[in-house]
Amino acid sequence: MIPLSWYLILTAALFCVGLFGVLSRRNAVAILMSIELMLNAVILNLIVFWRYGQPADISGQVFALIVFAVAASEAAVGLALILSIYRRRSTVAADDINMLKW
Amino acid sequence: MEFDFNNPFGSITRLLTDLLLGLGLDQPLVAFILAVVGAGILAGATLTTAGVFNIWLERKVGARFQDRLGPNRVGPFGLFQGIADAIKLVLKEDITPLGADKVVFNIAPLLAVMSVVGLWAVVPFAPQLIGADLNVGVLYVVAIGGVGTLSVIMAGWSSNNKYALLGALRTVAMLISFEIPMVLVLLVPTMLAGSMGMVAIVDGQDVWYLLMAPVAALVFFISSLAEVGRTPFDLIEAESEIVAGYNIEYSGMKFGMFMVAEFFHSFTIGALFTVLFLGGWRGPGSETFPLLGLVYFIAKTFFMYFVVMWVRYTFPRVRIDQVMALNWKFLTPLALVIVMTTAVVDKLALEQSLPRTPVHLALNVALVLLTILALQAYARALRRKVEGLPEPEAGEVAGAAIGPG
Amino acid sequence: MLDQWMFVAALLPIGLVMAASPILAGLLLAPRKPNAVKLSTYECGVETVGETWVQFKVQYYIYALIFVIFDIEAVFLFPWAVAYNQLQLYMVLEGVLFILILGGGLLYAWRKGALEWL
Amino acid sequence: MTAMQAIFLLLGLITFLSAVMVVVSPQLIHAGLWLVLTLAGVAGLFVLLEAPFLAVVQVVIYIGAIAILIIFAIMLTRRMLREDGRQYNNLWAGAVTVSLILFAVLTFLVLQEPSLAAGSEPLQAETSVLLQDLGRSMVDVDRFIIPFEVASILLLAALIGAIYVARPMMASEEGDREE
Repeated sequence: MIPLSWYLILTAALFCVGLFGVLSRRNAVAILMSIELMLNAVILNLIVFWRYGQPADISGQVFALIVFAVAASEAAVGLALILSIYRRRSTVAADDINMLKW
Repeated sequence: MEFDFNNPFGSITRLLTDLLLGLGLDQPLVAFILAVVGAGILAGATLTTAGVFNIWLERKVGARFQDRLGPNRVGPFGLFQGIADAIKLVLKEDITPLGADKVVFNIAPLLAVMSVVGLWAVVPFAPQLIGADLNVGVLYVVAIGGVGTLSVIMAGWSSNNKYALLGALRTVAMLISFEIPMVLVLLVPTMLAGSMGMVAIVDGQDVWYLLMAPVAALVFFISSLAEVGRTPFDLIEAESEIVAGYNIEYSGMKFGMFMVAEFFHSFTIGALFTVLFLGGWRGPGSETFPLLGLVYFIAKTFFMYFVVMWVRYTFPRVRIDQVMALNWKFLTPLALVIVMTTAVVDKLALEQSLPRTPVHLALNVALVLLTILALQAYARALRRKVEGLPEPEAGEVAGAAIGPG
Repeated sequence: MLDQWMFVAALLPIGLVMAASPILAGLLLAPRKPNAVKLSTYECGVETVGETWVQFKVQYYIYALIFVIFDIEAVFLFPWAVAYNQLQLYMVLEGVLFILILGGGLLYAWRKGALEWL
Repeated sequence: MTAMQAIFLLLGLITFLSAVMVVVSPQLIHAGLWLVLTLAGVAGLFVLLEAPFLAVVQVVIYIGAIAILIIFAIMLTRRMLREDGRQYNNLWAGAVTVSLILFAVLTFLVLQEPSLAAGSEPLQAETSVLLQDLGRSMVDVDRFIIPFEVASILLLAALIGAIYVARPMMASEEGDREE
């Protein structure tokens, strides 16, 4: 069988790749994609612990479903904000968006 | 082991399993080999039917609708026309336009075909004859359909052509919009059968769900027509507006694959409708003779396919703003209402121990009447608004489709 | 459960291969004589002006947005529909409440004109 | 190595490599398509974990909806990206270090704990029974009814918020046409 640690290492790797993307990409849409990667790692982790921990208790899956809803809401609103900023400032580079600086 | 004629498909599987096990192979390996063989047969049979026979059938039926003869040169009744077309397409030069994103450009038609072939995995042909009895079958259908949407976007983007991209965006906007009422009404068979598995849904249909939920069936049919991009929703190929849609730069067999995917998809719609609303393989005597069930299934599927063609050759194309309005302002609210009322009424009927079918029929009749009343009121309001205002410009909507680009 | 999915895992690649094989056959059999005109972008014979990336309308995004929200709603309702036979009336009504709340969202989008194809 | 392990390694490799491609692709559309492949790989892992419902939900919501939304957004903001060659900000070296350190620490911790080397027990119930349980638990007053209804309010808020943000853009487009 597949050891639990394999899954955990994979999700850790996915999460770290996403983290790198969030910290280093300039494009706001790319940052959002990296956040989706991180969220996916989290969901995968939830399901892994559900399966290896307490497969009889369904709460792990409910939790994962709620995270799906959160991820989708975040993507919808986040992308709308990015589009709106793009229309105003003609840029999607996160480090150029500094209206809240002071 | 003797052959059980009451359960031929189960018996064949068992015979093959025993044969392979006898060769000294492991149990999982045997299961894998059988899965591959079954999948190969399924994909081969359905793709050949779609690519060769259905295209001929559709052209023939279309010709009759338009009082023509249709293909009649190659083979008896022109039956081999599809083969001739395939050979022609294979021999055509395959052009990849300059500036195209080659990898994405080549993957897109493959994904288009795959997304339709994948749908057949969960279609039950007869008792015991189903590729994979997934207990999430209904959602699986929706999920695989999403891959088709992706292939459209990939094709349109990678072609490096304004019209392709415009067509793709339009198509995708339409596909995803119509997915909503489709997914919502799929809740109705799920609710009535208490399962998302296709086999369970067929088993649950002692009374066809078409009779228990005719409005849901109609909504499903309309939205799946739009998913295929068939007339009256063929804005994908609206020649007069956007040249030929997202596959404009494709030629040769790659274009052929998009075409096969489209024809195959409309046939698949027939099969899905049969399974979800027409009782699948069920019919008199099909319980005892599974082969009869297969015949029923194929007959019903081809009947639904005929209805798809009938609609195609009867209705004119609808404008894109009308399509979107139909979806968001009519089908989606209607689907929401259907789901809510079906859930409540069915529960009430069960608690009062009323007969299920008449209650559902009454509910549907009431829904239809209310819908007609609502549409009347809407039309009146619209007319009042239009009469109060000056005439709208005729070119406004056609120009609006392209936008300020 | 997993042997059911094995069939899906077999069918999807086979679908890909079946689509790829005629295209590959075409590569072998079809003529290949590209020239600049053939490879240029097809726009009914009119010269291509500007880049492909014209600005698209926000309306496309808004449809996708509403689609995402309602897609999730439907997906949330599927387990509810599967368990339907075991539910009591008040549980069914909770599902209806869920739909009604999001129906309010559709109404908002309608009133704000977000559903119009401009 | 069993067949299951081989399948896991294959899926994991696909998922990981395409995730890396998401963050390194210079062209955003390619990043989006790689993201789709990553999500598909995760869906495959869900199947392997015997959570088929979540696998199809992953495909329906992530690939069918969120990825399409992201690709639309990329197309709508395309004009800037092509001229802009620089994809990374000045922090990228630090980001690499932080990510690698985090990964090393997590892996170290996971490998330290011997109980994590265990395999999974077989599921007690059929997945279809679990699915019914999932549906029941989401509308049961003693269990997850509050998260369920709150999720619908969250979605409603997201819908209203996003339309509120996006509407001025539509209005300005209408203005453009009249000019």
